[in-house]
Amino acid sequence: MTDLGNHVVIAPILVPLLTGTLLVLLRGSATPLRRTISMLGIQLLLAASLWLLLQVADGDLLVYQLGSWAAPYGIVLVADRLSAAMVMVTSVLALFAMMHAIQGSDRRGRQYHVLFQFLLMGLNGAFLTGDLFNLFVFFEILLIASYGMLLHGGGAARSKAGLHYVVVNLVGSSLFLFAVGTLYGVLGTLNMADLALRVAALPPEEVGLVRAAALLLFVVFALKAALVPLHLWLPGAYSAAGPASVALFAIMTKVGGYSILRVYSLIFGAEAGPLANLVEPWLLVLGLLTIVVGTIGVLASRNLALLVAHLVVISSGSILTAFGLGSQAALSAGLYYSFQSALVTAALFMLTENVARTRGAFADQLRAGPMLPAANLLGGLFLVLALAVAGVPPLSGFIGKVLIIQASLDTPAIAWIMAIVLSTSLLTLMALARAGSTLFFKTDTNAGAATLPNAANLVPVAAVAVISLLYVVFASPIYSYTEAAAAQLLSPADYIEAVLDGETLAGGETRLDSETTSDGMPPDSGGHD
Amino acid sequence: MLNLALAVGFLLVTVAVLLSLWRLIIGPDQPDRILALDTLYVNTVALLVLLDIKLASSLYFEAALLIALFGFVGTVALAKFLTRGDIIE
Amino acid sequence: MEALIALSVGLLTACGIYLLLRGRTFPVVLGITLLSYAVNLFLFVMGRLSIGVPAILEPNRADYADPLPQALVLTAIVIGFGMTAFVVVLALRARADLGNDHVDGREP
Amino acid sequence: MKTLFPHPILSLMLLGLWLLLVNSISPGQILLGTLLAWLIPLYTARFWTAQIHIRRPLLLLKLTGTVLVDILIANIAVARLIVGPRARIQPGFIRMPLRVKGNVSVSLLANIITLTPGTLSASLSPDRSELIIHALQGEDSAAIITEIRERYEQPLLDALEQT
Amino acid sequence: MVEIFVALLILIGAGFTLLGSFGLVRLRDLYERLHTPTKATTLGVGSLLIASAVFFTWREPGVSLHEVLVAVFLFITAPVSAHLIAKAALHQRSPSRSGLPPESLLEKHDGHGAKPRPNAEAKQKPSQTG
Amino acid sequence: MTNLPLIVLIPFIGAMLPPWAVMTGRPWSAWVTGGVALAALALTIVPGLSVMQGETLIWQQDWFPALGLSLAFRLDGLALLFVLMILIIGLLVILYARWYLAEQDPMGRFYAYLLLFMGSMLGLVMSENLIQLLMFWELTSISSFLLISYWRQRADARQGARIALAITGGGGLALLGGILLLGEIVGSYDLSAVLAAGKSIHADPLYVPALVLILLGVFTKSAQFPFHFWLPHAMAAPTPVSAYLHSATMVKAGVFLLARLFPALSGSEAWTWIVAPVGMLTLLIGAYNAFFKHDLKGLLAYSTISHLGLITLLFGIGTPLAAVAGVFHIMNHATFKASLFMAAGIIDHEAGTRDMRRLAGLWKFMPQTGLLAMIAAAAMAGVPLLNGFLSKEMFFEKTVYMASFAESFWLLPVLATIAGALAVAYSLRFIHDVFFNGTPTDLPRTPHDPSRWMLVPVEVLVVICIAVGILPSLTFGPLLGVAVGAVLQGPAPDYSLKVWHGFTPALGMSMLALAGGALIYAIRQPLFRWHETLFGRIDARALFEGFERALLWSSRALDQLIHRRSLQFMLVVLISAALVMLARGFWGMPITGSATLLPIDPVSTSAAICLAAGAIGTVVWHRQRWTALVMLSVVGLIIALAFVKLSAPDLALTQLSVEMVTIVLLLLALHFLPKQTPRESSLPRKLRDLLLALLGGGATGLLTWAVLTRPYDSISGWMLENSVPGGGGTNVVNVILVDFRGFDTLGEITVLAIAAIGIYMMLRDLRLDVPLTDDQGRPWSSDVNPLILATFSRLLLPLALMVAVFIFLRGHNLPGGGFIAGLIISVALVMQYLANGIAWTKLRLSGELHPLIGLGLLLATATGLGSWYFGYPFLTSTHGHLHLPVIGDLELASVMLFDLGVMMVVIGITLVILIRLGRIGLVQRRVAIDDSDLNR
Repeated sequence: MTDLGNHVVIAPILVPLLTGTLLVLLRGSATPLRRTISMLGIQLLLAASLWLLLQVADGDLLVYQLGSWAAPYGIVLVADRLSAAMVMVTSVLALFAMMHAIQGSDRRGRQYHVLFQFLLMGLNGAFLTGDLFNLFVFFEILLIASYGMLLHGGGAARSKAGLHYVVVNLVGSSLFLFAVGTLYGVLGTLNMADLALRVAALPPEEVGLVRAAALLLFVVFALKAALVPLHLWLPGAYSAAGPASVALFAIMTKVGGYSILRVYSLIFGAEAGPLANLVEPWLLVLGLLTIVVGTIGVLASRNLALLVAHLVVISSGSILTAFGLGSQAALSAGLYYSFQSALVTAALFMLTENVARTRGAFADQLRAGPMLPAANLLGGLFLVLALAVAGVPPLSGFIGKVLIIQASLDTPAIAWIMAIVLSTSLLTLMALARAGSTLFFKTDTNAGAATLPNAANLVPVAAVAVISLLYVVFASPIYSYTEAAAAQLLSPADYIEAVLDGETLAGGETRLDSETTSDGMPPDSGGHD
Repeated sequence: MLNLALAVGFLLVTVAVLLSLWRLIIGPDQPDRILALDTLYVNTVALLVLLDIKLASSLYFEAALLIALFGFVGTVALAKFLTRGDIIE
Repeated sequence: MEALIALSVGLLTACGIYLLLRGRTFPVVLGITLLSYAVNLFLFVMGRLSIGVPAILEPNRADYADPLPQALVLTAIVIGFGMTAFVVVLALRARADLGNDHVDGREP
Repeated sequence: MKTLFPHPILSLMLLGLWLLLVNSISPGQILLGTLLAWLIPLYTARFWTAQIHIRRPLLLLKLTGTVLVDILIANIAVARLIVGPRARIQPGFIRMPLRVKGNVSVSLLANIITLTPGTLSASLSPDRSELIIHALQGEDSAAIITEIRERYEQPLLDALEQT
Repeated sequence: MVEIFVALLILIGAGFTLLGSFGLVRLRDLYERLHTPTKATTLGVGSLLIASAVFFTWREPGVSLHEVLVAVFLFITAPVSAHLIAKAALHQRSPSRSGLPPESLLEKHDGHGAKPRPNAEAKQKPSQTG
Repeated sequence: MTNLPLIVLIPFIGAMLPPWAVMTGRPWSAWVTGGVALAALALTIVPGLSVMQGETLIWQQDWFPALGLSLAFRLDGLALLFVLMILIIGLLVILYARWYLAEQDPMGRFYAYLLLFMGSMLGLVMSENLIQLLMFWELTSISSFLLISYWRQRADARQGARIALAITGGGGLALLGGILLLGEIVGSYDLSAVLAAGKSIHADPLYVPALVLILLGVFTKSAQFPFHFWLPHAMAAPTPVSAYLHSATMVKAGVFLLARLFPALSGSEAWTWIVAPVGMLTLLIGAYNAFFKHDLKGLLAYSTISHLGLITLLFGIGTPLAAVAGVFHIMNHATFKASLFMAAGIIDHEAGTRDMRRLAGLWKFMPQTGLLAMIAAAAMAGVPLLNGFLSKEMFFEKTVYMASFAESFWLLPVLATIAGALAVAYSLRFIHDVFFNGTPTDLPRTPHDPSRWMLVPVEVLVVICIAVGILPSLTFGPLLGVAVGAVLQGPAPDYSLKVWHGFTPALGMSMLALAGGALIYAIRQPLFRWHETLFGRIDARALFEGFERALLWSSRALDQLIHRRSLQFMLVVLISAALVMLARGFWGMPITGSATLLPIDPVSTSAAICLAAGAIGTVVWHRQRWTALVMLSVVGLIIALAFVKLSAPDLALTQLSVEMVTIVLLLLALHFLPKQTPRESSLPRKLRDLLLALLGGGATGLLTWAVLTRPYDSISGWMLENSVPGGGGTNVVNVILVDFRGFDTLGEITVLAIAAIGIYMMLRDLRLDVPLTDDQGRPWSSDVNPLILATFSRLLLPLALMVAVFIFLRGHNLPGGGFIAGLIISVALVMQYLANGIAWTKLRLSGELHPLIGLGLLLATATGLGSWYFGYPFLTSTHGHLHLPVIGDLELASVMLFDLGVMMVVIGITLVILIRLGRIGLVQRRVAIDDSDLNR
């Protein structure tokens, strides 16, 4: 662990932190400088993420003991295949979002770059941490940064949506603390691996409490993941936020999904005795319901941003449905789906802004507007992304959906999953076709003239379109990665072993030592007066 | 001896706390409430001092100091709000 | 004592929730604050109750309160403060942008 | 010298304060305290706009003593008023023209009035010429004003203001 | 001996503290009530602090005087608090049994004040700050 | 062999060319497109020849084994048949479109779409892997969407395209489901495996669902009843597109699949009872409607539906011979229908209308077209010596054959004959109404025969019709043979392609149909009126639109119900969800545990009373906001006391400081908000909230109780043990904060920094009304900064700073630390602002506060990074004792620097937030008055 190369685990957190701090210090500096710094930070992050991904790709679990304190006493960062992949997706998304933002939308408010970097820090931290309370801290970092980014640009709609988003999430954070507190109060530890061990050896009279805490935690994660009925905050918030911000938000629901996956496979996974596979039945039902409700929203949307926001809800539902199935194939399918849907929805948000900008006063409203001089380009990109998101071949969403259905084939839920996934795909496709033909084909002769889109602005969108296609071409290697990641998730013993039996470090203690030392302490170390 | 005095002291201060609370609740005016709150703060300082003596530990001294400081700042802020509205201007 | 604490946590939560469900920003902020008090108290007592044994190491003492929840609560208080400050200012912003202080931006 | 040690008295007070706080007079703490007693006034110098010139320190000390004793008396008096029949309280507002002018002395006087028997400085007139005092037994306002003048204002005037 | 002294100080302190709060409840108008906490409570806490100082000086090696700090602090701030509360009460025209001093004594009404002009101006142009 | 993927790939790659070529000149895009199609055709020759020898060529490349998806192409008889149809008719269409498209139509885009479509069709018919097949299947839906909506400014084109996409795309999704089930049954998506597994498929319980789903795909694509209505609306496409899509390609994809999976799926009762009736119904309904359409293309569209019904029926019958007839009719229909569409296009192009009520007597103007159309229409009607006759004859034969099985099947030949008669009738109408039937009256243009080249494609097709009609076995015969072999996956049954079979019942039916058709056409006028009164108002498009509207309406209604933009609703849902989960977790479990409890003392009880009073007071007075705030601060105070009592001095200090800052913050905010809350909650609403609040409170209270009454064991014992040796401090809480869990603290100050930045952002150009009076209507006091306060506050500053330093330095060993120290400094400075005003204070405060945030964050992070230099992980601490003469033992720890960073951030943030907030009013007042008094 003394090898400096291992610092790569913390790099995805530190790089944005330092970049953000630098930007805070350079308050009032010129926009080009800020953009350059921000972009450099992201490129560095991308490099670090890639390095991290390569390091864990062969199945190694990297454990980074902060302050050299061994788990479960200190905080550890753990990089496994899943977290490295999430970090990677975040970095890629960040690159695109930043490419988009520096075309001008970052100037609509100040502090965009600072908030952006801190949001990245929060996201990566949430993906990497191996400590439940530290997860809370990173949740808060990413939330508060997202509050700021949501409000970036200002305006009444954003203020209102922001207020809802913030208050709902504040309550969510309170619930998180209630849950973490209960877990600590019963199990006496915060490290997730250690929690897993203690849950597995839970005396029966404590089961109720831990179950209550676990389910409460599920509410928190479900809120972040926008699982019905806790998704209500999302459409308003995402449609009100400027695309420069919301492009990065596309990954935020994934944090909820990630946390569900992490916590309920590691702590309440198959080996958790009476608490095994605690949330899977909920996930399956609610996930499917989420897809349905999201589709209703998609059909009912009157503007493109709202429509795309509901698409995010649908994709979240799809992912969680897959996670709810619980098998390796299903988890793998869910992950496969999740990575691409983050990119595609982000690109759709970016495209939405471009469309809105060219249409002038008509913005992204779904009604006939001025003739678009670049209808072919914009419409073409929209078509590709719409197909990808609706799950129509040959784009990435299709493979994702097929994988999810395939994973459900030998489960009793197959009929429901197939019916809902397929029919909502159709309805989504219809809604997108309507939206697309209204936006790009239908013209209102009285609507005045539209402006040409900025081509540079479309580069990230086009890049995602290409990636979506490549995602299909290279489906096999990607899937074998997600499959391996799923396998890793389903054998939490490796994770636990890696975290708790780490090498002895200077200043740190191995678990064995510490147990002998803590034996000297009375179990209830708090004295009574 | 000391313990008895402490017990009585706690009792008296506790009653004082409750009386201040009563004034805080019944008001009737806003300045009354500030006054009651201020007194409550000072009462808690008393409580902390007693606790310090009882536990024979001076670990709570800073808390008393801060309560005294913040009780004052709070009173100032609340009172200024009533007279000026804008407390930092 | 445990019962007293449990009652207090419950009461704070109840008051917090009731205020959270009001229609104006200021009571909602008050509700958030009350709720965070409840949470902090709750999280703190998860290390169990102990009187007169702060976790300051002293030579002749073996009993200490559980320091870990205290550290967690400290973090939670600070984060809660940041969040409260944010939401307060956001309430002002919303008032300026929406013209009233209703949480949904419209007078009912 | 002035810029390096803007407020020697303050510095001294701060050093004392530091030693009080740390409950120790080890050389290390004295050194640290001195350092702080030097640095903090340096930083806060600009907040101290009005220079206090203590002309007669002894008089000020005597005043402090008077006030402390009066505080004790004040409390016993107030105690009797509180516990006794409420009819004995005949409150009233008194306008007391001020002779002290400086910010510090006016403030000090106002505080002293509040701490001492039966009186409370309620407001300062906008032109700072009058203090409005609330007295628990305010029937004889002239007597109260005279007493305040003699016991507190005059020593303050002598100690702090040029006359 | 020291113990008795400390005990006595504790009793006096607690007694005065109670007295302050008792006055708060018993007295009839705000201006009267203002007197008790500023005096009784401050003194009460003061003697408790002295009790503490004595106690710790007695019990532990070295002199414990930092309690004095709190006491000094309270003695400085209590009158200021009372003054500000009284100001607020006068501003609000809280009723007094003995009648209130005229408002002209309390507020500045010449053109230099911050109050009247913006008031008048803003009333004429309500949209100014909208 | 390796040519197979190339055949598919070429059109896709070629699709990029036309938009480029069109820049060189419009015709170039056509030639390039034609070249692409020709290239693909050329590539087909070599493998085609081996297929004609009876071989099945398969090219396979692993792609995504986990999904069962491989890149696999197959060329067998059936595929070859379709490839040839797609490419040859495609070529003709390309040629035709070159003259058909108007000047203003963007030709490059047209050909690009066409090539995309062509490639998708080729991929579809050549797929060996079923999932790959499905991908191409959906691609045809999408590319046809683009083709149909080619004239995008036309509402009917957009609508038609969307209907087509919805139906065929939806069918594709059903097909996907079916294929996945099929794959599950067989264990492979390879066509070879699936075709070989016929028997086991039938035995599987999933067979019926799989069949139904696959047939849904087939029926939607092939426009079978009741999904047929998309097809007529797809006629809004340019005619070449119609000619291509509805003769040889798009709609044939459905029947192709029927043929492709014939060995795997057919032969069951379910198959027959679903496919045959649907085919029969479609046949009749299509033929019926075709007769009554006044639009030329509409007539052709419905006739297409009808013919597809016929083919479907043939496959539904399920015998090998019926399959032969089906395949044969696929070929024949493609030729005559393509030519008819092209002819209709020419008529439309030249005469300016397609309405048969306006067209008449065109024979005089365009005899060449007329002749060609007449032959093609005759083929469609099933006139002998033309190809249509042959396959229709085979069809009649099969119906008679079926009727011999069971009594009830007598209906089959009867219905077939009726359908035949209707086909004759509409064919007749097509010819007679357009070319004869008097003279044209009000045509938009004077028609004449089109340019030579536009007729060539039609001529080619008509020649084929005749050639096949006369010499079937020499023309289509060999191809049909291999195709049938591929369909049946075995030897073809004995069939004969002869024009003359003798006097068979089928011949009789043909004659009957011809005669009946003529009769129907003769009495067409009364029939039109009768149809008008009966079905005139039934419009599939209106139905679809109605469905779409209903969908939209209901989804909007549901959306309004679910996605209420109400915070209260969201919170009610969230809190209820949490309660449900808690209840679920607790259910049936003991609440109270076995730990020993602490006694209750009077001081704690009265503190609890204060807490309760404060909390309830906050609720009760929440309308009087200022009062509520005072009540809230009581709660904060009591919480701090509780921390003191329960051995947490650090927490108490923090709680107190934060509480103070929060109160100041709330006061600052309250200034700009209404001081009272209006009464606006209804009683039921209040009761609901109360219930929820009580439940929530009860739940957390119970949770607390449940945990507190249980004994536990935690990791903190280790922390107490290691605090001094490992962390170098006796204040374990502080050691945890800055060392053991320093990362949390770093995160925490980051949160603060972000909050400050966000707040800073929000406060920029924030304009708020500054209240000019207090809530009781009194003007504000003129005494901005009371003198006495100002004097003493200045005195407090150095004292507070001293205390802060004290608290900071001892933090590691005794209660205190950077955070609390920072807040004390902040409060002391805030006090200056409170007492002296912003302008006065700012003037005297050296340095900006804002950079403190960044610097503090940087310092904390850099301290953490410092350990990298020594080869330790982030935030590894070190500590040691420094022995200095005189001064004595000085303890230094790296975490002090970290804590200093924390302190700087805290100061920066608190002041930035509060002062910024305070300045709103200042800025506002500056707007109102320019008064130097503020700087006093």
